[in-house]
Amino acid sequence: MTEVFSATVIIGILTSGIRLATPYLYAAIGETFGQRSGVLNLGVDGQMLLGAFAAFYVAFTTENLWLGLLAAMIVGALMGLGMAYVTVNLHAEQGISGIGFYLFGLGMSELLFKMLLGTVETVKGFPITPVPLLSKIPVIGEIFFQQNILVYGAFLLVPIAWFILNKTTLGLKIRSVGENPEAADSLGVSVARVRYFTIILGGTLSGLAGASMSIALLNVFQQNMTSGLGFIAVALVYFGAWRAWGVLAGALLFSMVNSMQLWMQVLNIPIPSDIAVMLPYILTIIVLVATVSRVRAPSALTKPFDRGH
Amino acid sequence: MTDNKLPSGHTRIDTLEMRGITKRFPGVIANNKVDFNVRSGEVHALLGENGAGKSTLMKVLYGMYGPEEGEIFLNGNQITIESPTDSINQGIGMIHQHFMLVETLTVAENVALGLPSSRGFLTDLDKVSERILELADIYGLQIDPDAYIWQLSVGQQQRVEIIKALYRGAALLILDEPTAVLTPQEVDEFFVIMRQMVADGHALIFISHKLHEIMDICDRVTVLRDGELVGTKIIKEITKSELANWMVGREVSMTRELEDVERGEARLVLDHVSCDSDRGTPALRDVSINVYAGEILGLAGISGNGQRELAEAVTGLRPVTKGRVLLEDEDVTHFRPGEVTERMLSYIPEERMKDGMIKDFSISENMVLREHHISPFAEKGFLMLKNIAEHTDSMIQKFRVKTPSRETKAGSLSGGNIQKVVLAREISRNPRVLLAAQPTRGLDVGATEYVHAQLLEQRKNGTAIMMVSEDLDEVMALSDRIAVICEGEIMGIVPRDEATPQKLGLMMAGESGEE
Amino acid sequence: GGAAAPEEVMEEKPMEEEAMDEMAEPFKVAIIMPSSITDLAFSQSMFDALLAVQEEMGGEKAMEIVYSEGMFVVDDAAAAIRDYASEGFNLVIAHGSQYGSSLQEIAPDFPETSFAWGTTLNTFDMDNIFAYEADAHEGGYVNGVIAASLSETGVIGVVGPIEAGDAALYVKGFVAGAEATNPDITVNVNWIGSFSDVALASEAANTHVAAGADVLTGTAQMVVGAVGVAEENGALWFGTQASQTSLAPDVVVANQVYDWSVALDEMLALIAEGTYGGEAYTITLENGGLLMDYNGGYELPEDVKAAADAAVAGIIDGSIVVPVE
Amino acid sequence: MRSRLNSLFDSLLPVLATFAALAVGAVMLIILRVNPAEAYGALWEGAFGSTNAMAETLVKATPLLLVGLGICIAFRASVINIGGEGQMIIGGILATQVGLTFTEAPGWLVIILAIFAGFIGGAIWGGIPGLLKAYFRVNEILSTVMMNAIAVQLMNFLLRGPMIDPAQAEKASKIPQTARLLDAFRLPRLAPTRLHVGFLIAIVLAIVVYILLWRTTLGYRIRAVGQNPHASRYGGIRVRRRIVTALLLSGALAGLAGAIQVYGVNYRMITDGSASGFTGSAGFNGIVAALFGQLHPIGTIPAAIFFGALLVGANKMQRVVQIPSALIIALNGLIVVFVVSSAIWRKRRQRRRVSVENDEENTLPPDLGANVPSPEEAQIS
Ligand SMILES: Nc1ncnc2c1ncn2[C@@H]1O[C@H](COP(=O)(O)OP(=O)(O)OP(=O)(O)O)[C@@H](O)[C@H]1O
Ligand SMILES: Nc1ncnc2c1ncn2[C@@H]1O[C@H](COP(=O)(O)OP(=O)(O)OP(=O)(O)O)[C@@H](O)[C@H]1O
Ligand SMILES: [Mg+2]
Ligand SMILES: [Mg+2]
Repeated sequence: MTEVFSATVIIGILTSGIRLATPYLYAAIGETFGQRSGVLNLGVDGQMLLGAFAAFYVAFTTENLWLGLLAAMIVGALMGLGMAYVTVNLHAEQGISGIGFYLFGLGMSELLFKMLLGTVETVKGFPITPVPLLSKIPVIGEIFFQQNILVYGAFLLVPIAWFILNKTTLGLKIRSVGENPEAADSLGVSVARVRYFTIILGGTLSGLAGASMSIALLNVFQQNMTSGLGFIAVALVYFGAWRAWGVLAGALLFSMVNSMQLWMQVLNIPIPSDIAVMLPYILTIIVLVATVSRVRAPSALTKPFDRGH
Repeated sequence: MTDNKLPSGHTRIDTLEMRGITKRFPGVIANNKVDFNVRSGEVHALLGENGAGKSTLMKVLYGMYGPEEGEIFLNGNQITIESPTDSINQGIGMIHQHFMLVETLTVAENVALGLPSSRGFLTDLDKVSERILELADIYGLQIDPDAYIWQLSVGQQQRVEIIKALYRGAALLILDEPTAVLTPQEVDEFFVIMRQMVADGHALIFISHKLHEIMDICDRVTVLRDGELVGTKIIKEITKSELANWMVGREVSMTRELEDVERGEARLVLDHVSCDSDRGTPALRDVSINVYAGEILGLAGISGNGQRELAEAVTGLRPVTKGRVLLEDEDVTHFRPGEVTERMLSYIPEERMKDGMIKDFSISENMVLREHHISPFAEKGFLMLKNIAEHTDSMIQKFRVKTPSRETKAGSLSGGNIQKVVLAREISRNPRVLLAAQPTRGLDVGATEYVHAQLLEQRKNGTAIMMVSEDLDEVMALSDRIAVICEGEIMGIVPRDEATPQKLGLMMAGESGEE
Repeated sequence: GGAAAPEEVMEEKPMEEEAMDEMAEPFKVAIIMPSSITDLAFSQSMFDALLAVQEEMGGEKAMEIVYSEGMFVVDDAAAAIRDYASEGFNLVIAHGSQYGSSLQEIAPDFPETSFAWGTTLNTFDMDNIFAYEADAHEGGYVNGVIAASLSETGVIGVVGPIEAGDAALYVKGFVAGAEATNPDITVNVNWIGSFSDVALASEAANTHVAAGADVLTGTAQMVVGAVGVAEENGALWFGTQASQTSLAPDVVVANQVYDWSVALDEMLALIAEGTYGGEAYTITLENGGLLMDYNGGYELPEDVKAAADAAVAGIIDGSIVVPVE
Repeated sequence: MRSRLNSLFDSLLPVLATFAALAVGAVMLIILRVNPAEAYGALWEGAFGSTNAMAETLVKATPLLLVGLGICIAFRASVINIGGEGQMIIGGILATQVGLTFTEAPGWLVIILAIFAGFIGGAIWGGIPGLLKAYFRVNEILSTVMMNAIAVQLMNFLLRGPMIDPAQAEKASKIPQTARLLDAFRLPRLAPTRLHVGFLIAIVLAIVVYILLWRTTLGYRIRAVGQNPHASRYGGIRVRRRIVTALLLSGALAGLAGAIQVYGVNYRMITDGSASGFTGSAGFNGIVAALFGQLHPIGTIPAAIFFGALLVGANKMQRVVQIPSALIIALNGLIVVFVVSSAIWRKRRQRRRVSVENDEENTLPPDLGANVPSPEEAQIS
């Protein structure tokens, strides 16, 4: 029995770790863009919920998953637009407006769910799409290449985000706006435009994060189905020290430990379930302590930019 | 129409005129109906005391501040400038008094920021680096394009600012105190660049508190006082002392005689001290210096050669890796900054905005940064606000800090007035040992004179003073002895009467001054 | 025989019925729920029962129902309870064991108002508090019996929120039923530490599947995602609290459905008599408060159905005692 | 007179913003076929309509204020404490344990001990992220979010096991709750409502925190560290210790809020598996209250009451017009966004006002100092 388990367990932990990491990746990479440009968005969870609902509802009524995906992105982008207007134009305190948007998304998604659906329904979500050839590789193929398309998307996002942030002029602008908006502004970089871009992008990706749950991984919508996942995603940005790869490491660590604790319970390892559930949180902190990072937050994070006074 | 193009391809700005500019800040009118104009082929000096409104006027021109009133005309046509993007598009560039650099980016990235890239969406940092090296070569500004800004000394950062401006090749360039942190040699090289640019048809606006620089390079000068225009004159028609007089409203004496003061015991002893830089590389190598009561020891050197680290090692801000620091015979090598402070060591840090004061604190709060916890400013853990207020008021008066009130946020003061707050705090405690890094950088002539007087006063009182400065004139004018530092090593210590600019210059460049 | 009670009461008390009609004052019920009325679980089970009772009594004219959902903040619930009571509601139901303390506090101030709470049997010895509870382990046991009979791999997975209360009770019953049917069966239980984390619940189900489970069950509102996982992997699903058949018509075998109307009917009868509380009700298989709801779309083998029926009968007649300690 | 009117307008600004948000909410209500007037009438009624309503509002405001005070301290040190939920829980647990342990002791003593225990519990839960930040550079947003989750699970574990009500331990359906505290241990009530002395404690603490931040050297240091750690270190301030102090105090106040919730409202700990069942999300909403109060302890008092009123009134509104609770949550979100956005008008007005006043000043004789020659001292002029 135990022999069978060891291989199964490892594959199991990795596969479900990867699935669990998916929404975190979308949301946390989106948040990374925002924070790199100096905006802390605590409303991620709300954006995810509204995105999840939009995706689900559109997919449910039109039976077209891609339309659902689009809907989630649009809704996320709109939430981002609101956040951008409030923080960039109105200089509202970022943390608190994020909480406001979180509450709005939390409530609105449930309200719409009640009005439009009334009860929990299911959709046929994105199916598992094995990657040709790669999925045939033993073990690895099973873990990485037999997932649904939104899972692949999340992991592809990491190198893309890294590339945009570090290799493009846009990335240069984003980084400088988050670090020293006065300097960027003095060189003709529009701080507002850059921040609008990153916040809306962040919202779009949060919407996708929600969609990855409601029409790819779980295929249901329920009120508050993210249960604070968006806040963990924000925390993971700090774990990853505002680097795409770091965020990936954080998301994987957190998710893997989470799936490991599920396995621990299944394997009857005698620790109380509550303590097992704590593990991902504790380990995330311990790893950070062990790998003392010297990177500091973008200097302008949470600071509104106001030229001319 | 090629003759209104500059070599860089920009369209020349024949005339630029600002009319009736008014800009207010809470409690201050920084510019009050100021007229100003500059034309192609001239260096136009903008002169005025600290807080006169020079930077503000230039920031209005550059689009960083929106003025309440006023108009701007370019080549006779009225233009609107609402953001730096507008001014950049009009061919205006600016080197800022407080650097506009992104610390976490490299030099090349800072230069490339905001510019179109030859690779479209992708950055072309290799190309930019190449061009930076070219420019550095042409203008004698040594700089490593791949270095991060936070790794650079203030002087090096100033060079990056200059390169940034050169790289962009504006038709009208505003230079807000670019020479404040350059060495005399660098200033000379910089003037060569400026002359070249003027000859090419650029228009330059130059702000500096060093009158000889203005006499040297400028064609016309406009003087501001308290936000008001005093007037504009042609440099050739005015002398340096007239200029000082005109600006301050009275005579200013620039040369000083050192009074004879009995040299006392060695108050500060550095005994074979080594320490590392922020980057983890050795910054100080085996430095041994004594500073005696009643003397001013000048520490000359090009910025970035370990001066900052030396001061921080002494003040407990930076761990000492080898050797000992003795303060009045007490070993303070591994003391915390607070413990060093308690032993009456004062330190005027070079980067005062970052290290020396808290921008969002009021002037009074900044005034007691070091002594907020001791009598008379605190009793039993409670702040004595009345005493703090009285002390601050007297400091504001004594040092003539230009501010609406003592409750004004320190960060909203003009560059020079920020300095005064720090100086007032450090000097007024009558320290046993005073470390002063670039104490007069950015101060107007009147203020410089006052600070010098204060330093000499302290010297007379028996304080041991170490003055770190790149300004050789200043070092030679005030120091009893001059130590020269290069790459973290002391090249030698020269008595005042043996010091010549040539000799010091050679030592600063790394030649040993052993006698 | 609980179901017949209200009619008897009505017959015995024609005077009161008349009086009610004259004033046209409907019977006013308020309910406070931690989750939402559409959670396909605990909260919905009570709300549906209320609607059923309302229907039975003659619609909105006879009975007015108001609700406060999403009252997970105990303190807010307390305010709601007090508020309803002071507004003259006849029956205030605090549908969550976390509300007990508040009720104990408030009830003495409103002797004319009837309160009910669950799941518990504790009326605090007050004569205006009813208590109610579901013997969730009974249906759990029956589900377990069927599950063990249908499992081919011999591994069953359970997804629960936190190991306490109603959920713990159901799981204990389920495990007992499965083990009684097949002593060699492995029942893996995963407590995910949350009532709302749909993602983790469904990943727990995935874990069970990967560990070889071909039959799954789970309790509380966050399992909706787990049902989908069962469906995707062709594993069978057993629901509880409310019917979850609609979520995965192909794989849901059976649900234990709570029908609180049994308890409600009795409470209403007593209230009509002027007894405002002091009684505790348990819905069980025996009294019809717990119903085994089979998915018509799933063809349950005859012998398994027979075993299930035997379990139900055994529990009702007492020959099977579900161990819950 | 004009300045009086101005500051009146400023203090009314959040209220106006709230009205604006409610107007948007009215549209949603109309869509839901609910009469907004009736709904908002109920909201007002629920928050301020009676003595009881007002008492409920203040009861609700109490933990918001306490957490908010902690947030004032932390944010002034530039430490973003999102760990209020966890800190409240641990404070609540420790305080409860005191009441369960010392059943023989006099009530006043147990209450004092419990408040102290809550303080300590929160301090521990805030201090850990503080230490992690100061000495291991672990970002506090991350650690406090994680610590919240850990606290919830710890609470679930304790209430299911070691601390479970002995009466529940014997039952099949073990409700995860502690035994109820003795009646003697309850916080005394003010008036015959649910309002308890915890509210007064919070008000007093607001003044204490104000004094701490602006009248003591410790407060000076905390603020200095928050504004500029470099300059603070240079000024002799022990930066890392002050970061720990700030988070510790912040956590302690949240822990105190937890203790007061137990002894003033719930009289026991009980878990529904999440944090908010116990905290009512005060750990989060306290942040909002503090920021509404502009991170000023005294400003946080009306802000907490305002927010408390909103929460209490919204619940009443849900009851009266029977709308889904979700609408209330969404509406709260809107109000938060609107109020926080309205701050810009206050800032703009302040700026305009100062320059106008400055104009007036300029008609006065110019500053004396500028004209007085001082030949003796070579003064800067
Ligand atoms: N952002 C600001 N907010 C408020 N007041 C300001 C601001 N910038 C400048 N001021 C005020 O405006 C006045 C003019 O400042 P400015 O920086 O233009 O002086 P300056 O002539 O450049 O002086 P310095 O030689 O010291 O650099 C000063 O009194 C200063 O306090
Ligand atoms: N921002 C910083 N950058 C570099 N080094 C630092 C910084 N902050 C602290 N240190 C190092 O840590 C030492 C202690 O710093 P500080 O006095 O601020 O901490 P503290 O509050 O005294 O903490 P403790 O005494 O518990 O170590 C300093 O001497 C310095 O070496
Ligand atoms: Mg200036
Ligand atoms: Mg220390």
